[in-house]
Amino acid sequence: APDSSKPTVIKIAETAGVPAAFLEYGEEKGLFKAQGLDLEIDTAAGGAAVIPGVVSGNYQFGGSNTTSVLLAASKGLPISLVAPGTFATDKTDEDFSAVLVAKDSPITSAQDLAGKKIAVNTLKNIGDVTIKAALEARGVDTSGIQFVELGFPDMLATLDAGRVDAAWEIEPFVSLGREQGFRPVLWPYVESKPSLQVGSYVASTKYVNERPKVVEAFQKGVAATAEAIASDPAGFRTALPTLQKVTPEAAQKMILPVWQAKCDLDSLSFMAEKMGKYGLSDGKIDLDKLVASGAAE
Amino acid sequence: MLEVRGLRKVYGGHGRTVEAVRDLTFELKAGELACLVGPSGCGKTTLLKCIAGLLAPTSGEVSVHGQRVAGPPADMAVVFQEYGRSLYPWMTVGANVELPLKEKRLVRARRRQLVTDSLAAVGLHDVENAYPWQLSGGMQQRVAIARALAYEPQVLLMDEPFAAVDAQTRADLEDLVRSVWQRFGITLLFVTHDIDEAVYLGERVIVLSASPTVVQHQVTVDLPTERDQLATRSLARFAELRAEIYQQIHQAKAASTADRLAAEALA
Amino acid sequence: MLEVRGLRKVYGGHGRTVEAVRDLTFELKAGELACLVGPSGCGKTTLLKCIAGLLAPTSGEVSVHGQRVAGPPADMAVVFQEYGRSLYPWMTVGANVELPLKEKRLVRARRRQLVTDSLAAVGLHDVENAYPWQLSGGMQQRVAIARALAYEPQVLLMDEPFAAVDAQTRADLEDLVRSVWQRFGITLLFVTHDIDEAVYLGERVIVLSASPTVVQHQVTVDLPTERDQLATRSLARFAELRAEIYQQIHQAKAASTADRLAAEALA
Amino acid sequence: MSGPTSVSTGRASPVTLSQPAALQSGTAAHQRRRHLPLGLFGLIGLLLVLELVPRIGLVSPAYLSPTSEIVKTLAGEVGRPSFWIAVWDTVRSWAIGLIIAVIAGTVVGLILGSVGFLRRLTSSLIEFLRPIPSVSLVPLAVLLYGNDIRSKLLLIVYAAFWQVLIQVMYGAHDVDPVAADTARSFRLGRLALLRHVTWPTVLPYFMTGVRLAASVALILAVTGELVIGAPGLGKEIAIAQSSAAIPLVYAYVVTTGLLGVLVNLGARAVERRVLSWHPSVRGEVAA
Amino acid sequence: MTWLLRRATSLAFIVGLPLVVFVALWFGTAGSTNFYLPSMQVIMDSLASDWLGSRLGDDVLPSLARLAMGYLLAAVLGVGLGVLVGLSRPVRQVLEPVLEFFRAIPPPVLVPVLILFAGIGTTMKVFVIASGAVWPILLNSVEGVRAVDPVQLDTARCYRFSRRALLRRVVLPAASPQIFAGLRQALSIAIILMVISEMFAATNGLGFAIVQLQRSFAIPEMWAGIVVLGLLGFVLSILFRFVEDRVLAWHRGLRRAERS
Ligand SMILES: Nc1ncnc2c1ncn2[C@@H]1O[C@H](COP(=O)(O)OP(=O)(O)OP(=O)(O)O)[C@@H](O)[C@H]1O
Ligand SMILES: Nc1ncnc2c1ncn2[C@@H]1O[C@H](COP(=O)(O)OP(=O)(O)OP(=O)(O)O)[C@@H](O)[C@H]1O
Ligand SMILES: O=[N+]([O-])[O-]
Ligand SMILES: [Mg+2]
Ligand SMILES: [Mg+2]
Repeated sequence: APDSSKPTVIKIAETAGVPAAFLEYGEEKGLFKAQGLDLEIDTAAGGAAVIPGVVSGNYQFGGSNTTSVLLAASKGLPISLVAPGTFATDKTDEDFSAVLVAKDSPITSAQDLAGKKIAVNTLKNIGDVTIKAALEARGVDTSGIQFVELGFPDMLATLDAGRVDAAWEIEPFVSLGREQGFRPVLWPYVESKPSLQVGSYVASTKYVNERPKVVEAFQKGVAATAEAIASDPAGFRTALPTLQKVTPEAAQKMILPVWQAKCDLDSLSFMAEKMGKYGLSDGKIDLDKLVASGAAE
Repeated sequence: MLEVRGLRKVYGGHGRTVEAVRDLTFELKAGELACLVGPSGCGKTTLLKCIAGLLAPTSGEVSVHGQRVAGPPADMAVVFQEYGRSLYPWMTVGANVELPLKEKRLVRARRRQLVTDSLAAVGLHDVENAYPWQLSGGMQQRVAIARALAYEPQVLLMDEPFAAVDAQTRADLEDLVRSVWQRFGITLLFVTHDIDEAVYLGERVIVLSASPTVVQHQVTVDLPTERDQLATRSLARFAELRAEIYQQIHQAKAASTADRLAAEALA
Repeated sequence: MLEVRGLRKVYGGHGRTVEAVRDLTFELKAGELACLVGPSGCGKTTLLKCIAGLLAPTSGEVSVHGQRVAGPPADMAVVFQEYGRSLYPWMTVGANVELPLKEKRLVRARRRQLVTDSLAAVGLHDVENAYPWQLSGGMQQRVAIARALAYEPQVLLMDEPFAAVDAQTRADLEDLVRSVWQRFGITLLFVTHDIDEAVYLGERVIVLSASPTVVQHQVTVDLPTERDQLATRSLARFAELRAEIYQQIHQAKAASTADRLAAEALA
Repeated sequence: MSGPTSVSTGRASPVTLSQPAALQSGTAAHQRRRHLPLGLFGLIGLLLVLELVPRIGLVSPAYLSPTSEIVKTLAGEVGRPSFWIAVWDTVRSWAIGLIIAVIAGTVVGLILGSVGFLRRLTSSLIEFLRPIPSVSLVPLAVLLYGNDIRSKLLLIVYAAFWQVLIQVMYGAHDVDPVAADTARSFRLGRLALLRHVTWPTVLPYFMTGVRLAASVALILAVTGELVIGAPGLGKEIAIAQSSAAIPLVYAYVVTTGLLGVLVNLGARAVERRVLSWHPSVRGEVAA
Repeated sequence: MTWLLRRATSLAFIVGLPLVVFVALWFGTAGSTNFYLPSMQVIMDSLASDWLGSRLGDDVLPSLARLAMGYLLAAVLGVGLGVLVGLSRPVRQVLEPVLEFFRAIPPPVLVPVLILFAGIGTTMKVFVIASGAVWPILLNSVEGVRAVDPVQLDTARCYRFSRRALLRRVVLPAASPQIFAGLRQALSIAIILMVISEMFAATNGLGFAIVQLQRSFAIPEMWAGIVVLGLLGFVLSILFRFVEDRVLAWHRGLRRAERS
């Protein structure tokens, strides 16, 4: 059990920017310390290292997007989903992720995206899955859509040059793009499923079995932090520039994700189903086995 | 036709400054054949490179055809002392000889003929398709000579061109050089360290002093124009000329040794 | 002491197979000084490389000190025809001469002395700190000789070592070689294309035929051991020997030409 | 002797090429003084172009910051300790990785280059391993070492090693046979041959190899930081990218480039010293 | 007979060591439980089923096409610029820091800038490949040209070779052994850059597939892809040696003759 006098040091990797700021905020507010944990946060620039790092024991916990976690699980990687990360909002015109088109683009609505070339940061991952799901929900034919892989930072310039028809961006690029006249035509997360669980924290199965108390403490810390942000969003926005490389103006304007105490099993099974449908996994992902006890309601 | 005036050349760098040539002035008339002799290291190669426009003099000047030399003049061929390195190892012997002719824009048939003839003239009939590195030292040197001859230059500079060939071949080549010279009216400057050769070949012999180099002496070779290896070399006048030049070179070296000793005494 | 038996060497490759050496058999007694002459390209360098253990014969064998040569034998030094490339451009002249001595594990003082002495012996007093490429051709060649002398070998092979030096220096070096040979009882094989030099230097002259090469003739030089550039060369016996060898070489070349003509006629 | 420079050789065909050293004007010291400003001109020219391209609207300044903006941002960063910590993280792993790669590449290269049997034996395995990109070793690196410096080192050493190895092998193979024969005739031992003949011949190749390895190592250090998220300039670039701080991205990119220039200046200086005898250098040093 | 024997030994040399390593790995990894280091057998299975199947046309061929174009561009640029820089000291002094600057910028951060100018298609990837592969060619060309024997140059100048002939007949052949050292090194770098280029804005390709497999945790397939990369490099290097042996026949002959 976590010794209250001497906190357990936890190495954790999370995506740079707002997701990492979440952990740092909780750490700063002492919400993890209260659970006897001392977080050592590594902001993973690229996501490539997080899950392998967790499996090999370099990190005790790691934050990744839900699709990647499910993918890893479907391939038999010994990991467990221990806590939720970010969630989409439930507003269909305001989320931290959107498909943008150029100012003078002939595309005016989601329907026009049929047969177009869309940039996503990673192919066969959460971007194209949710875009397809959202478009299908609107009855758009997705068979002719061509996805191109492009880094988030490079998308606006490429869109500007007309080299892609649309780009799936996340914050801060969504706000930045809208300021420059780019228009959102689709909110893939919200439109595929309101309050979609986008991020997840994982640990290795071995760790979950051996250190259930630490996992539980971590879950409590995440829940407390989510609660703190929900009750004082302005406080989090003010803290953002001190935590990550976000300018104060952007911190005030940008659309933030939502955090919750527990995983949303509906989101997970929705995602697993779509992944099977679009051929990312060969069907069965055993969510019961994947989700650690205490992670969901 | 070829004038060297007040030529001085100082090499510097790498912690060693050498005044290779101090002050050279001499002149060759068109169609003249002069031999240049002098002790090893006195600056013969340096002088030749300056005349060929490959090396800029420290002071003084060289002119050919009345024009000041700034780069290699037209219609001049040079046979280098480092014959081995002047042949291109990536080409066959034939291609080595032919390449300058291509540059001269001669037609193919003429080129082929010149290549075959000049190789035959230096006693290499059957190596056209060999690579230079498949030949012995003496054979390589003869290829370099053949290349210069095939070029049909008006001015020919040769730097110890027979150093690596055997006596018999050497005699043959000496006669070849004289006959080519006579036939085409070439202006020829020939560096050698063999005094007999200088007398046998030249119309004039220029003797350089030891370094720092000046023209120590010039000897006009008043032997008959038609020369013969046995007859000419046994002439009394030949022996006299030979002795005179030997004497001069001996003095040149002695002087330089005396100089050095004097300098050391002072130091 | 040095025995060559039935040596044959065929070069192959690149569409040209050359039987450089057909069948060589001769022998040198310990402390003997023999000169090797032969037409250009007849295989003198090839033979020397086989003796030095640098080239494997196609057949036949070489033995030194009664031991069959498989690699370079101990206490043998070689002066290469390509003197320029045998000096290391990354070392000063002094370091070039000193390197083999280091390998011989001589103490520093002794090494320094040998370097200075041998360079002085070849007439190069002041170039120890220069790089080889800062020297004239003849100077480079003398550095290569100095290196071999400093090594104090028991067997010394020299491949046209005086090709690039002037007459006066050449005479001096010839006397130097003889005095070193006498003083240290070295076994010395000396390749030259200068017949006078061969007679003046050697106790014996081995004449090679033109390629494909065999020993055409051997001449014992029955001149007095103490030799002098002027006196010895003017002896009647000297002229006789000279003529005999000249004759032999002439024959060698003629034979090869006849051979070739015959071969061509057949073809 | 050949100090390549351009001199018109007069009359019919003006040939611009290697001239004997003596045709070059000026003394060694004078030339060295001239060397730096000329290079600076080149860099300044580049910076001017980069200033103008976004300014005249060839590319939107939102994507390609003008030089002045980059310089301003860089000036701001230089005052921060975090900048220097990032530089240090990168430089340290670069230097350690490079040293390991150079030593390993040289030793193995000399052995393989001079022993024909081993060279033939290993050549196919080398050709197989060499084109495998370090980046594809990321999962392995992370698995073994996480985002520790050792991960980066694995990538750096793997990539830089081949650069040195191949150059050294080619060099060891290029020893002048007359030079080698000379050494053999004086019975120089294997070690002496290596030290006095093979090594000087290899040296120019080695220097090229080190220069290639140095920049590949720098590239891999930064790429590793970008991909794995190990601390250093690469990570700063990634973070700046993901927060859309464009001038900052370029400021770090420029820092990386400048590091490369510094590395090369150093390599050139070493080269001028150790290769002063080589035809490629001696013309430049001699008056 | 001797010909057969020679062929057999050279084949033994080529496959010998790789075979030993392969067998060692096969048994060394048999029964591996590490997710990231699967057994050789599993990797080979996926090599046979996956990579030698549909991926050959879908991923390997497009990669090869881009590789060829990028390498060619690098060779032309590298030799051309290298000769220029090697021959002229002023050019070298002006350009060297600029070139070094670009050389030090990692391709992954150069890519966004390249995308600005060359888009996200094949052109961009070809440029990325060329931008990395050009350096060894350039550097070796510069050094090769600078080391041309002065006597060879003097000879050419004496015979007043035109600029063109000087380049074609003297400078390039003389520098060719070193240029080929650069070309050889560039070959494997081009393959590496091919992989890196396909990490951006790609929809197919060997590098794309490997990264994709890595990200979707298809580890045996990923390793099989890496093996394909190695095989590709191996085959290309044999092709390269074939060309090199012909172009540098004189150099081989020269060295062999002098060593014989
Ligand atoms: N590496 C080689 N490859 C092929 N042929 C060669 C090689 N080296 C020498 N030869 C040939 O072997 C013959 C003898 O050459 P070698 O160098 O031994 O002659 P040499 O007697 O030393 O001549 P020189 O007096 O001109 O130096 C020549 O015909 C030459 O073309
Ligand atoms: N590149 C160079 N750098 C420095 N010194 C040089 C250079 N080339 C020649 N020298 C020096 O200049 C002097 C003259 O050399 P040069 O080669 O002209 O002599 P040479 O008369 O041709 O001699 P040899 O008959 O031996 O060929 C020598 O002292 C030599 O050391
Ligand atoms: O190995 N590299 O990825 O350069
Ligand atoms: Mg000379
Ligand atoms: Mg020879």
